[in-house]
Amino acid sequence: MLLIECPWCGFREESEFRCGGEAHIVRPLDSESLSDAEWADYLFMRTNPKGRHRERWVHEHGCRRWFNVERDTVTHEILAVYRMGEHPPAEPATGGRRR
Amino acid sequence: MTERYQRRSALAHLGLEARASVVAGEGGVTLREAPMRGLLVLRGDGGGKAFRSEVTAVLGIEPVVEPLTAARRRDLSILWLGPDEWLVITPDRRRARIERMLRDALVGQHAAVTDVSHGRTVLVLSGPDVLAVLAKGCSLDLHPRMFGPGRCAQSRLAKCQALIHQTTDAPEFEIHVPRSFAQYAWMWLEDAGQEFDLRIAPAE
Amino acid sequence: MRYSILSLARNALTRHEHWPAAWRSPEPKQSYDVIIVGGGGHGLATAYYLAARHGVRNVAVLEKGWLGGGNTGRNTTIIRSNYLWDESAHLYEHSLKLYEGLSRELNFNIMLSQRGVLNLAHNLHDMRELARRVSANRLNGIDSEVLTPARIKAMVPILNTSPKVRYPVLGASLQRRGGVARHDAVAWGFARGADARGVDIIQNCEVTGIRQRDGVVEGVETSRGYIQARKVGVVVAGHASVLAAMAGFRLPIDSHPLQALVSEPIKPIHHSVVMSNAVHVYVSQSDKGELVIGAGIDGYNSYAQHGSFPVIEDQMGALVELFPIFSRLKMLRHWAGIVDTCPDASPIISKTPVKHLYFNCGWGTGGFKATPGSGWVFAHTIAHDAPHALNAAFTLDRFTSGALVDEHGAAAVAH
Amino acid sequence: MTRADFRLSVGGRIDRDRLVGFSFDGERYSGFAGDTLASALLANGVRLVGRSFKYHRPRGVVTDGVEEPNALVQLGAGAIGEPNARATQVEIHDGLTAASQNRWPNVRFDVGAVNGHLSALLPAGFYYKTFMWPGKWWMKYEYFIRRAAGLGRAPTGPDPEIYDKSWAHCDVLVVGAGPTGLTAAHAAGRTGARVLVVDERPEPGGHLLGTRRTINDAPAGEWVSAMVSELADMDEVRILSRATALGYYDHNSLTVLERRTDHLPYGERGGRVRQRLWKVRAKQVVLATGAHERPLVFRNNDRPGVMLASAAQSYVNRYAVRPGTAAVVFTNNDSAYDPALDLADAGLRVTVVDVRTELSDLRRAQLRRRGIELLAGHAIISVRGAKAVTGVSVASLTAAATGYTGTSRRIRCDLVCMSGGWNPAIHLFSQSGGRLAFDEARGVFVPGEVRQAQFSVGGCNGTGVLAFALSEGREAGKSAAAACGFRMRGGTALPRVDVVEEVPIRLFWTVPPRHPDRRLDKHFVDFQNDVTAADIALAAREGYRSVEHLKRYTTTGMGTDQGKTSNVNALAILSETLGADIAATGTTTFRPPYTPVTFGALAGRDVGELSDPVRTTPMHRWHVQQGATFEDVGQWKRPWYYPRDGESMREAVDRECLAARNAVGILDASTLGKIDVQGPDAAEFLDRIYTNGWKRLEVGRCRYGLMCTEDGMVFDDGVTLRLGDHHYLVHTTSGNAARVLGWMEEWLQTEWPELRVYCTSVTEQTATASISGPFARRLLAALTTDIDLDRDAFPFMHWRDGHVAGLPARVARVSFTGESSFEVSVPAGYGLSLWTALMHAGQRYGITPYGTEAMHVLRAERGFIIAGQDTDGTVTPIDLGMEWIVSRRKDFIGRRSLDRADTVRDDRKQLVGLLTERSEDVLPEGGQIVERVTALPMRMIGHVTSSYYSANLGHSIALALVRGGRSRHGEQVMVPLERSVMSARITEPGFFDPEGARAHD
Ligand SMILES: Cc1cc2nc3c(=O)[nH]c(=O)nc-3n(C[C@H](O)[C@H](O)[C@H](O)COP(=O)(O)OP(=O)(O)OC[C@H]3O[C@@H](n4cnc5c(N)ncnc54)[C@H](O)[C@@H]3O)c2cc1C
Ligand SMILES: NC(=O)c1ccc[n+]([C@@H]2O[C@H](COP(=O)([O-])OP(=O)(O)OC[C@H]3O[C@@H](n4cnc5c(N)ncnc54)[C@H](O)[C@@H]3O)[C@@H](O)[C@H]2O)c1
Ligand SMILES: Cc1cc2nc3c(=O)[nH]c(=O)nc-3n(C[C@H](O)[C@H](O)[C@H](O)COP(=O)(O)O)c2cc1C
Ligand SMILES: [Zn+2]
Repeated sequence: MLLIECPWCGFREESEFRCGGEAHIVRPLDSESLSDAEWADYLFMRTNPKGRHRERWVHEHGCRRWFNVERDTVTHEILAVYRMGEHPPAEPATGGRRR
Repeated sequence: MTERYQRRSALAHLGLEARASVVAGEGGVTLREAPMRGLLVLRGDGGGKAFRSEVTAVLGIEPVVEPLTAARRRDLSILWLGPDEWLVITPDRRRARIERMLRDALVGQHAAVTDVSHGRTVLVLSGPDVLAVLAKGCSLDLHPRMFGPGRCAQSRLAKCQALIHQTTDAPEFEIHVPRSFAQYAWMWLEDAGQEFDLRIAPAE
Repeated sequence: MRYSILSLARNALTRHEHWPAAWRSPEPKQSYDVIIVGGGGHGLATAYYLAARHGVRNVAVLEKGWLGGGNTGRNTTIIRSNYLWDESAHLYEHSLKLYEGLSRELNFNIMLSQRGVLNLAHNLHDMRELARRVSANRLNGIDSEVLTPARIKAMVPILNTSPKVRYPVLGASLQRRGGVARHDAVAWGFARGADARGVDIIQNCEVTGIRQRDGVVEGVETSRGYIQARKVGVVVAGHASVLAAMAGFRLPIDSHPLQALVSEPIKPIHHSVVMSNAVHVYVSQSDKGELVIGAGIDGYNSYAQHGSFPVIEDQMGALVELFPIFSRLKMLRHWAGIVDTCPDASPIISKTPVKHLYFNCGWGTGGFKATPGSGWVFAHTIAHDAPHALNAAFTLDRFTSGALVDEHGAAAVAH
Repeated sequence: MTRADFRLSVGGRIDRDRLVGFSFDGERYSGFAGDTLASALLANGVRLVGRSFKYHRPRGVVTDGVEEPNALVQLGAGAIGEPNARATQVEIHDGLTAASQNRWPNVRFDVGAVNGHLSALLPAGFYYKTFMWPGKWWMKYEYFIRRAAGLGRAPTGPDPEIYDKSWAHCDVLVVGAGPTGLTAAHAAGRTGARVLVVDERPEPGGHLLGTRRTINDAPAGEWVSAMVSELADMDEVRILSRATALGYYDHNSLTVLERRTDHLPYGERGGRVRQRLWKVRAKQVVLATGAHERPLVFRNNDRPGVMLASAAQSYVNRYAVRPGTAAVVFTNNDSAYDPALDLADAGLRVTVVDVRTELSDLRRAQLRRRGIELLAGHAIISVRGAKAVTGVSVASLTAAATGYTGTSRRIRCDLVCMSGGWNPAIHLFSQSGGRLAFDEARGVFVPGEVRQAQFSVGGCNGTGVLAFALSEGREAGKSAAAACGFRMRGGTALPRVDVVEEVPIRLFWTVPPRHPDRRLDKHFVDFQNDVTAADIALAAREGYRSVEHLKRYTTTGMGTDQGKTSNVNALAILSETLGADIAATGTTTFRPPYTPVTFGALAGRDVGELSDPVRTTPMHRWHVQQGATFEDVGQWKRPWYYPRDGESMREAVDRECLAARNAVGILDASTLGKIDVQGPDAAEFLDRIYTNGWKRLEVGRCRYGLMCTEDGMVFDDGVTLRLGDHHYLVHTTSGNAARVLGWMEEWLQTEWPELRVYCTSVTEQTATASISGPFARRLLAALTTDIDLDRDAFPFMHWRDGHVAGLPARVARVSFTGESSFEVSVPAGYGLSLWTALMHAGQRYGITPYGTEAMHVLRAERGFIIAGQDTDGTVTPIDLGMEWIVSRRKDFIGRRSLDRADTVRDDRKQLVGLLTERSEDVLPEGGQIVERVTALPMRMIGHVTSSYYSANLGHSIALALVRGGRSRHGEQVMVPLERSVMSARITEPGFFDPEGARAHD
């Protein structure tokens, strides 16, 4: 049972949240110009790392806000929590689109 | 014919009035429905000056910015639901007017007012054993050190979405649940309260 | 030494001092024709069929822990072939047929127990999907039937078939040839068979890198040094993405914990396998007497081999609703495996962007039943550098073309 | 038979004033309140309590706690039967009935014991090697194997008792209320921190209460009572007894099972919660779970009368029971000496057999004073007796302890106490992710690297000396509280306890056989699963060398005790066999629960009426009163059809369908999902979510929309009303309401935060009645004055606000039936009033309520799809023939996927209609479609998605997905059934009023 810190509501039980999978996957704007393979890459391919992982969660039964979590997929330790649009703490701003 | 026009509470069919006992027991917990509230979901930019001042002008209360808190003035309350979302509680008879005033006041802003009065109901649970009852189905830490009067939080009560609002030190909690879950929530609370000799009080 | 009642009796006379090891513990050689990464059931079956069917014997299976210790060693052992889509049905049915002869083929009793698998339906939607699947199974030549609640009750008297419960049982599909097998024995039997045919099974040997030159695989780095290989087949279930990353590509896979649990052992009470998708629970009773119960998948990526408690709670509510007499029985142990979930709940058995590197993964919550079939087609794919007819639909290209084989829509629980 | 009385006349923590009657294997016995079943049976001289799993060997009580492997009993009978209860944990109460297990016909004479004689044929894993012939016979063999296995029996009826759960939050959770845990709790509690203490036993005090130790120069029990009462006085401290911490999960969450009524007579339990599962979230955890004593592995060490030294001591001190009359204490460490003294003081004749040769003078003197014979450097070669211990053979060990010198000697006794050292109870620590370290000298696994906010102290930290354990406890309590921000000024003095100098343990994993050629067959390691030292050696020889392989091949440690007494011995013997060191061999994985937990407690109140919410609409009561049959749609109950007296489903549905086309039908449509979408960018947002366009929809109008997932597959559909320039009301299917709202929020918040849009669920705010049919307009006209219902003033796909039956209402002219329809929505509190008003006014038009089945038929007559029935997540809008709704001028979710190689194939499965050859033949939904009936396997080209008899058309109709279906109109296809084949013609999906004129009427 994870204890997850919602950026607004604070620490809450895992059962109030839902995980939305890998974070920072940006929907291509010009999908028409992508090859089928490039589109498949956006649609299906995932990093699925063993270790540090950035993912999106929503506080579904609380404030209904989406946010990002950096979590170790082996220890389940939560390394960081940051709001949508914010940069992951360990990484310098690059100016790109970040969700 | 008049009966046809009556607003029915979500729990009308349970015949709770007949089961209500007027005197609350010693200790234990008391449960009642507070069905006919005016409930408005207010959305807008909580940090925006214009938004804050217009809302304050209408309600006489600022939209609270501190998460998980509520503010109250006379018969109006405003509860924090999210960074851009509040619940305004009004008496039923004032709901329409306040809704209109808010809407008018917020014209031209990116804001929204939605009436949800009929979509939810409020269950009021009070008495010394309230925390023990709620703990059976709600993962929030409601200990006085962590919660307290004037605080509110959305969470789950057993398998039901719930907004939990502590109104008094007594302690008394108001639990907002979706209308179609009301019967489940009620049955669940009655069941959980059994060991604390739960009594039913007349509806508000 | 062949196993039989006679050899048991003979060895009893010598106090079982002379049983040979079921498999050797060889040191890795410098190079192999084929390296299979992953010593689970699928990897061992692949090695076995490479040696037994394709004459490829210079093979090593590299296993980072103990053989069979991955999902093979932690699944609820349900075997069935009543899948919806033709592509899946043919593959799983082939596997079930192999299972039916496996104890004798391997001379190792894998205790295949065809006690019938029931999939319950609790609402009209379930019933439609069930009828659809049964109809497809029958036309595919797979035994499958629809049971009424009365017939379900006759088969599983302890099941609560009252119409008064929250989600009453409206019907079920039954595959009589479905059942369970002893999961560890499947791994051990294949290991012993492969070893006997010359395959080196190397345990405690973790693959840490995949070497390639000009897009062709050359060998693998391991915790026990570099090993050359002409071809490499990767069958590591939940770790597929980790190995893919070593080879420089990504997969359409997420790794999640899937939980299971057992009760304390009791005298026989539940004779078939009952699965319910709608309320998420499936249960059988093992030969030792414990109820083997599957729980749900956890909602987030994890390599931790343990799941989260709320999943168990949800499952147990459903279990006690369905089987009220289980309430006073006790959960003895619960655990999890890391399953490799694919967007369409179907496996990937495929060539990859790297030449002579092959992946077999994506079995998610349901690959135990496919163990021999998966090994069979993967061995073929590796030996011929081309898929077998049975896995032609299960290549990686389907994610580009869109030709998914979507088994979720199709209601059959994925175990 | 006269019953032996083994009760001591004084002492113990039993209540001699409360005599308790119970029965075991049909015989009536008595004991005292405070007894466990085990202590009471021992007091009555009952030794033989069960049979082992595999060989059905006679077994007795081995321990005094939860680690008990042998004394498993069946409690109660019928619906309240409980298998596999540990007699060492069951508190006796009046009316308790218990029985031994795994024996037939009885525990003294058990036919299954023949397995013991066949044991030579049944080594570890024998079943993998045989029963393979003839091929199909396994299941016959299996039948007998199954019957022999298992232990107790399942109850025979539903459980009448109640279980529940509770969350608990605290600063510091202390697991274990032994001396260490109490000290920790006290230190933490004094700071004002919120402290929860749990202990599995009925009273705090831990193992101390089984000893005669003194604290502050008084019996330890007095100190315990003082601690407990001080803790009770602290406002924020709570102690739970009979509460076992079962599992240690992520982020300091633990589960605790509290057994609230099991110790009470059945009559006193009435209605009370039997067991409560606590879900604890602690900021800090102090594990003070103590240690389990380790058996020694010697020949016939499983005979009834062989028990742990600490257990024998506890029976004497805690329960005032003499566990025998003459005892041989067999040990490799000092901890068995206090038990030996206590036994002697209780009047037993005692001999101590110690494998060590160097012993402390103090211990020697203590023994001498009581006349206890000491055989140093000796071992028990074998235990004599079958159903009870009658004696032992001992011999002097060689220096290397691999064999014997001299001759053996027999000692008569009826009790053998063994101590092989102590295993710290590291189960929870290990579950928490902590790494174990192996302490070579003492041969124990102790907590190593810690993963969570937690301390391990006292026995479970490998600390055997009480004084040290207490100071560890105090430090941990203080530190844990401090980590939560609670500090205490000043210190507390630790109580005075005496420290006895100990001679180190001599690790000693198996007692060698008397003759080198004899194997270790009957040297039991795992008592419950009958795993011997020989089995372990065999497994290792056969290649099962990993400790995990060993476990699975031999089943060691897999019983109900999970190897609490056996695991370390097993892996040590494995290591010895392999010549590896124990640390490298490692342990098997510790998993929850620490001790087994009922499924009932895990389910809690989520059963019966409360198993899942039943969602109903404001009109539900009316439907019930009218005798509607209901259908589950997600959590909703929806009327399926309304049978009138004697009507079959078909008759009722036909009647409802005819009424909706010929008069007026009324449907409760309140369950449809409704989402209020507001904001300047609402239209742009909907454009991205739906396949069709929204910007040009005028205020006052409605439009049907389709949404896809990003891979281009249809996901949901519904009608959206434009309420204002920046305001839309979206309808979703009933089952998908929450999912669609979640979907919208996800895209808004994660991908398009620049869009100024707010979404709010209003599903439950309104109740909706949909009236449909030629008289619908007239009916509505009778109830409204302020809505102009004229066709031109209020055309199809428009909505109006006004009043209906005097209620504030919104009326939309949308139609799922293809008839002239009006959907009337009012605030939910008025839903029933609206409905009854419509029914009342509709009487003269023949108003007929119809349920979901008729609704499905009516829409199928028009060829309208139901998302989730005619689609299954593999169907694109194009497959449905709905390209008209797919905008090519904008991007939307799923857009790009429609251009992939597979989605543009023209032989995809496409939606078609099917008309059966014979009008009465109704195709089965789900039926597979073939071109030709052939031998199996047949080539299938699609399946029937919806199928009904249409009373309006006088013909059965169906919708289907068929490969290349749209170019097959007119073709004949077959649907093979179990015993027959139906044939049908492919048509357009739409059978009635194809132009849709009636809806516009
Ligand atoms: C709880 C649970 C219940 C299930 N129930 C069922 C069921 O009832 N029926 C059913 O059909 N299926 C079921 N499954 C699924 C089934 O268990 C799996 O699909 C199947 O066992 C996969 O076999 P495998 O050989 O591919 O994987 P595994 O057995 O997991 O083998 C993969 C091996 O690869 C090794 N490995 C990983 N990384 C490396 C590396 N870098 N180097 C070397 N080795 C590596 C791992 O240690 C592991 O041993 C269940 C799964 C779980 C977890
Ligand atoms: N040689 C040794 O290692 C050894 C052996 C026995 C006793 N001791 C003595 O015991 C002292 C240690 O006392 P202690 O307090 O650490 O241990 P303890 O055994 O006295 O107390 C532990 C308590 O924890 C309870 N417990 C264990 N697991 C639990 C769980 N999962 N949930 C709930 N309760 C659980 C036990 O029932 C017991 O009451 C030592 O200092 C020593 O004097 C030492
Ligand atoms: C079909 C099946 C039956 C099992 N039966 C038992 C059992 O009777 N006793 C037991 O302790 N564990 C049993 N287990 C669980 C294993 O002990 C173990 O938890 C599981 O294989 C996962 O491994 P791990 O816990 O070592 O990670 C069983 C597992 C499976 C897959
Ligand atoms: Zn939140």
